[in-house]
Amino acid sequence: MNQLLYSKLSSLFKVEPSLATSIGKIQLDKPMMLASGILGISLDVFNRLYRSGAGAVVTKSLSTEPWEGYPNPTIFSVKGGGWINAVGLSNPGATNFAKMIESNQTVPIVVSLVGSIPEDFEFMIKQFENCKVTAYELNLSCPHVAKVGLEVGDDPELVRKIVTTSKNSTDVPIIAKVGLGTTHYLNTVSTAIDSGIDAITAINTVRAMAIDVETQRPILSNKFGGLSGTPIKPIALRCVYEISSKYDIPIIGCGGVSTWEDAVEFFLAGASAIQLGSAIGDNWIDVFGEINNGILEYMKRKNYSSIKDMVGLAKKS
Amino acid sequence: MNQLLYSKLSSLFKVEPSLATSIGKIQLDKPMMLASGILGISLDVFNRLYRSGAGAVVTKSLSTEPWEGYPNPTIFSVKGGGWINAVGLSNPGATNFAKMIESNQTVPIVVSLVGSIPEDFEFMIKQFENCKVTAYELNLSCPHVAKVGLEVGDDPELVRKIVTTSKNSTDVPIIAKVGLGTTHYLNTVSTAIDSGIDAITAINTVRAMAIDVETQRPILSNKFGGLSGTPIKPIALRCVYEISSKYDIPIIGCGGVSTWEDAVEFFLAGASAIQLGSAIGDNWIDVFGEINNGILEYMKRKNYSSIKDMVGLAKKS
Amino acid sequence: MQRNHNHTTIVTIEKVIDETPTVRTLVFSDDLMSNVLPGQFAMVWIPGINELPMSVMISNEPGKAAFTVRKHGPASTGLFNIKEGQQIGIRGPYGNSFDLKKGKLLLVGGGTGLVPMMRLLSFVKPTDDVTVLIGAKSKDEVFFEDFANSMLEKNPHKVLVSTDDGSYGEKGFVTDLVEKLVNESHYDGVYVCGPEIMMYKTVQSAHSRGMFVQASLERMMKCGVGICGSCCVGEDLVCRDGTVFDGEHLSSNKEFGHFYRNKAGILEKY
Amino acid sequence: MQRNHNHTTIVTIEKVIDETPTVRTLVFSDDLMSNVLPGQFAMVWIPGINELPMSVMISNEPGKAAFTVRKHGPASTGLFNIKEGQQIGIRGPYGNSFDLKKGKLLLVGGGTGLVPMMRLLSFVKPTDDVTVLIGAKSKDEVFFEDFANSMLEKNPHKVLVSTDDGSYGEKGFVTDLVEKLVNESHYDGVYVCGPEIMMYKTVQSAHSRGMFVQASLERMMKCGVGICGSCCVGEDLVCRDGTVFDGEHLSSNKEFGHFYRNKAGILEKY
Ligand SMILES: Cc1cc2nc3c(=O)[nH]c(=O)nc-3n(C[C@H](O)[C@H](O)[C@H](O)COP(=O)(O)OP(=O)(O)OC[C@H]3O[C@@H](n4cnc5c(N)ncnc54)[C@H](O)[C@@H]3O)c2cc1C
Ligand SMILES: Cc1cc2nc3c(=O)[nH]c(=O)nc-3n(C[C@H](O)[C@H](O)[C@H](O)COP(=O)(O)OP(=O)(O)OC[C@H]3O[C@@H](n4cnc5c(N)ncnc54)[C@H](O)[C@@H]3O)c2cc1C
Ligand SMILES: Cc1cc2nc3c(=O)[nH]c(=O)nc-3n(C[C@H](O)[C@H](O)[C@H](O)COP(=O)(O)O)c2cc1C
Ligand SMILES: Cc1cc2nc3c(=O)[nH]c(=O)nc-3n(C[C@H](O)[C@H](O)[C@H](O)COP(=O)(O)O)c2cc1C
Ligand code: FES
Ligand code: FES
Repeated sequence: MNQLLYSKLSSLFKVEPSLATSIGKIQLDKPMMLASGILGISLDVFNRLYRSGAGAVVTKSLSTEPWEGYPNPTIFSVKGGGWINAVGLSNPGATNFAKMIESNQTVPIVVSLVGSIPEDFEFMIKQFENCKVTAYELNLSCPHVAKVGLEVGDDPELVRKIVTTSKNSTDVPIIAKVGLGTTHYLNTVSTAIDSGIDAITAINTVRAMAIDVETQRPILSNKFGGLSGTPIKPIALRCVYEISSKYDIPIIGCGGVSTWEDAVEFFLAGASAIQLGSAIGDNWIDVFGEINNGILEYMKRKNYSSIKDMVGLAKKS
Repeated sequence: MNQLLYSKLSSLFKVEPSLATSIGKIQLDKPMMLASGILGISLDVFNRLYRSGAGAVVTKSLSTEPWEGYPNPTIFSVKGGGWINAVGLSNPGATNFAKMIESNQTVPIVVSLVGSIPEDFEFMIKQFENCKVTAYELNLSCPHVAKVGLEVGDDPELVRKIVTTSKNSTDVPIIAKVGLGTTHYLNTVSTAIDSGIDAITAINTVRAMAIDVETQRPILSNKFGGLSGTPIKPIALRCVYEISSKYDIPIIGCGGVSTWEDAVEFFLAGASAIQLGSAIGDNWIDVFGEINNGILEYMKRKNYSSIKDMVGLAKKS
Repeated sequence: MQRNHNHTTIVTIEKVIDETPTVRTLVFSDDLMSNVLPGQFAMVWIPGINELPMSVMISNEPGKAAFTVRKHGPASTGLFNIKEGQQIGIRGPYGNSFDLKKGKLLLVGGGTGLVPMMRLLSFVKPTDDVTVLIGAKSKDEVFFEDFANSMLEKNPHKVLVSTDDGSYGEKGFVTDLVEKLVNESHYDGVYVCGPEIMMYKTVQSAHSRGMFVQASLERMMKCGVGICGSCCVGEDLVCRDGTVFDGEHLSSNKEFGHFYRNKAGILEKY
Repeated sequence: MQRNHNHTTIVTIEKVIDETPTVRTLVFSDDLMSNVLPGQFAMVWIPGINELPMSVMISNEPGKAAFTVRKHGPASTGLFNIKEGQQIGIRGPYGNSFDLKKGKLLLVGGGTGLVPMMRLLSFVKPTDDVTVLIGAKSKDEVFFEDFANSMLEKNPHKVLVSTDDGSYGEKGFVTDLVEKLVNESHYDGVYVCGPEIMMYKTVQSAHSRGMFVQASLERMMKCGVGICGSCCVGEDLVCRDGTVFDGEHLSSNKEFGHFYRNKAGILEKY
């Protein structure tokens, strides 16, 4: 339909835009999701985030066994904005966690998983048999923990096996989360797609560090950590655009989103939904509601009735 | 010598710290250098920067032929700080440029070169036979121009040939500038070292993009560009630390330096000198003098007599 | 430029005060920290060792602040062992603060839980009638008794100590003393910080009698800014929603007084 | 939050005014741009086409600003063709501004170089005696004559036009007129913006007679903020040190009036 005619019609019928979105088979009422590792260890908190406007929450990345993570300092606030974290994937383990969320019927929960071998993922998915899980997200991209995350994502054969095994273990949609590692992340994306992945989350934190000039030491106990927040937004946006230009796969954009403009940029680049984490450190949980409102206003102004009306538009120019 | 005794002695003798530094065979009076591509097309400007406190200036990356670069917009100011540029390596070409700097006797000039094949570099180095060149810097890491930069840096065989050919073409020290590409930058570093490189500059800009939500287009004419400035500092610092932890090679740190604290962080991580570019956009050319002063104050406070006293200190902890 | 409270600032310890054989107060200069509100805390980096949440202790001298630390595990022992002239990193202040009522006030502190109570004392009006309860295991673990008395010089006040073993002050748990006091008379505000069980009982005693009561909670903290999730109690994040919560709110929280999360985030019983 | 002038802001063109067949003025609302100083410029993004430096033109209406563009190559033609209701991106203002003297003033503008002169006129005192020279190739390229007259209503003033072909006003190059005027009488300030050769001659005429003269230079611009280097003239960066330079300074610059740099940065003769 002609754009002008459409906008006239829609102003006549006053189409109220809807924030609902779909990431392949995954249907969400709202497009903003809580990113993995952020506030994600208790069902009560998930419920609170959902009430605040998150369309789904991603859990901390869970492992087969509980992990304590690294000693403090695990988080550093960067002068130029953003955070460097080396929490070290501390988590209660898949089995404990599954019990914690068994009672959930309300909140769309995406379970993030981290492991070294295909069997890890098979085992963990099994733990959630009795839980309502919206999707699994395979963390192939943590930049600061040995043997898992990027060390897995950078190995194409392992990615193939992990995705295949995970897909065979459940009918629930499976997302692969990629990031900047030591090989090209687009290869990981391509391998994951070939192995049947349902969607891609891009990106994870970017490996980084901070040194204190007075005491002359790296600040994080692990020395290296992952950079998140505003500094990585332009990098994440480029990844989403690159993936959506090259592959036909639903994408969840992640990295430095803190305003509705940021969110819209990711939609325009090709993302169907968005995860955020660091922005909560600045604007607290209200950030979900604020961004939802901003997106709604934008959609009204541009006469869009649904999120998908704007997904990928920047690729047309 | 015992640290306490030393500090007592030095306060007795009032050792005035020196900003001089050496990057392997390259000797500089001051450790702050102008990064490639920044203001770097005229000898008059080089002289001005030198007077303002730059220990050396790196030229724009030169190619065998003049390049116009990309159409505007070529630079975008990121909301969260920093810039995305896709200047597209516009430059007058090595031959024209060599003529421009022939008369120079004062300013330590590092000539940055970009090309696709070893012969390009051989040809260009020849053009500078009659010039006083402090070093050559091979740009193996521009993230937004096809066939050169990262597309070269990501190909180990090509890196080997380019470094070997360049080394055979001159006795002037040769630096390789690396960045985050589609392969592991540490492999490029390792190949360059094996091929006889004299020093490493880390890092170049990081591939990124920006989309305007009103007009729904990528802003840069080239769509993709390179992120520089404060957002990439924690990433650059980690690269310097990783290189200096793994290899015994002089390093020039580059990426997001805008204060003396940033500079000192890079020294502590293992850099012997530092390049900056984006900070000029915020603090103008005075930034060199301001950082030099800050470093001097710090050295006095910590009782260091020379830059090398602090290079790599953060690795001890 | 104003300091962003999230950025780590390095300060030098200027004075170390031994409070008990296992508790020390470390004094440093920092304008921001000298002006925090009672209940607020800092994340304290002990270089090369760890980073810990610490309530910010007041100092008599303007522009100065302090931490009062009990030597416990490796991290707090690292802080405990910091000598004068050594440097630590601080960020914050974080968290909300106590809502100080007027009139008859009851402040209950156990161990280093006394720290926010001391700062709270610096805000009371001369007309307030203040009772401070100090709970300790035994005589040599009692500290801040004199400090509390000196801060309340101009007030109608009482500073009472109870020790579990009776080696000093009243014998028994401080919560028994609380129960007795709130039974005898009405308090316009009850404030407590200390071991969770002590806070739980105090809140129960006061809240069940309709008194306004607030507790400053402690949980495992990593970020201090509300992103890591390690400090959650039910749906509350202690670092951001707290540390101070009303008795009213706490009585509907199923984890308070019963569960905490360990470093892996697993719920464990107190 | 105050707008960071480096961040691209999208504005909608509200009015398009045809000044000549090849020159148009595009009016838009923007507080920041409505208040720029004479000599300052903006980087103007024509989405999908290019980004160009443009002097900021004044508007009669408060809160509004404008660009006056001559259709030339593809980029300026893209801007020229923008219709009412369409959007462009702007960043800035960038650059320094004219140092306006009091007394007898001479303003010399050629083509769109008149834009900073029009804004300069909005700052003259009613007591200033102002002469404006407008240079053009021929009659139908003359614009802003009425605008200049209307802005100077309250001043002792003259607005003189010269055309190369004599089809309007005096015949000849505007620089001949400048030479004549500065020869006849002393000006307290001479201001010029237009083709470089016109600026060069004007600066020579005035500076050689010891008059205070300033020119607003044009060079290829990419960043506008002093990092890309494309706008250098000798050791000066036009976007940051300029666009306005004193005659004194310019007479020692070896490139001014003789060389400019093309898109590859190669020096070319004018
Ligand atoms: C808001 C707040 C204020 C505090 N104020 C003070 C104070 O003023 N003085 C004082 O001595 N202590 C204070 N603490 C407690 C302190 O942070 C440590 O928990 C305690 O010192 C024991 O640490 P440790 O690592 O030495 O002991 P460990 O033996 O390593 O650990 C013992 C237990 O301490 C707790 N713990 C360890 N690390 C942390 C951490 N990062 N965050 C929270 N709890 C942790 C855990 O429950 C752990 O199981 C406060 C805690 C919080 C949350
Ligand atoms: C500070 C400043 C203020 C200006 N103000 C105005 C104004 O108010 N109105 C107006 O019409 N023009 C103005 N210009 C000139 C304008 O920016 C363009 O140069 C001109 O419009 C021709 O552009 P084009 O790309 O269409 O021409 P093209 O045919 O593409 O180029 C012709 C020539 O224009 C110059 N040019 C092209 N792009 C740029 C650029 N990005 N920066 C500088 N020069 C360039 C080059 O010398 C080029 O060789 C100003 C220039 C500067 C530097
Ligand atoms: C404290 C913290 C913990 C994180 N933990 C995880 C994790 O367990 N698994 C994971 O896939 N990503 C983890 N991340 C990365 C985030 O999910 C997200 O990809 C990244 O922070 C970028 O988004 P942001 O800029 O909105 O924070 C963590 C990030 C932070 C800041
Ligand atoms: C406008 C601009 C142009 C650049 N051109 C080049 C170039 O030609 N060659 C090169 O090696 N790096 C180039 N760079 C990268 C810088 O040299 C530097 O590596 C990068 O900007 C990071 O440093 P900074 O954060 O201090 O700017 C350019 C950067 C900018 C901003
Ligand atoms: S300490 Fe991280 S959320 Fe509270
Ligand atoms: S336009 Fe880039 S330095 Fe002036």
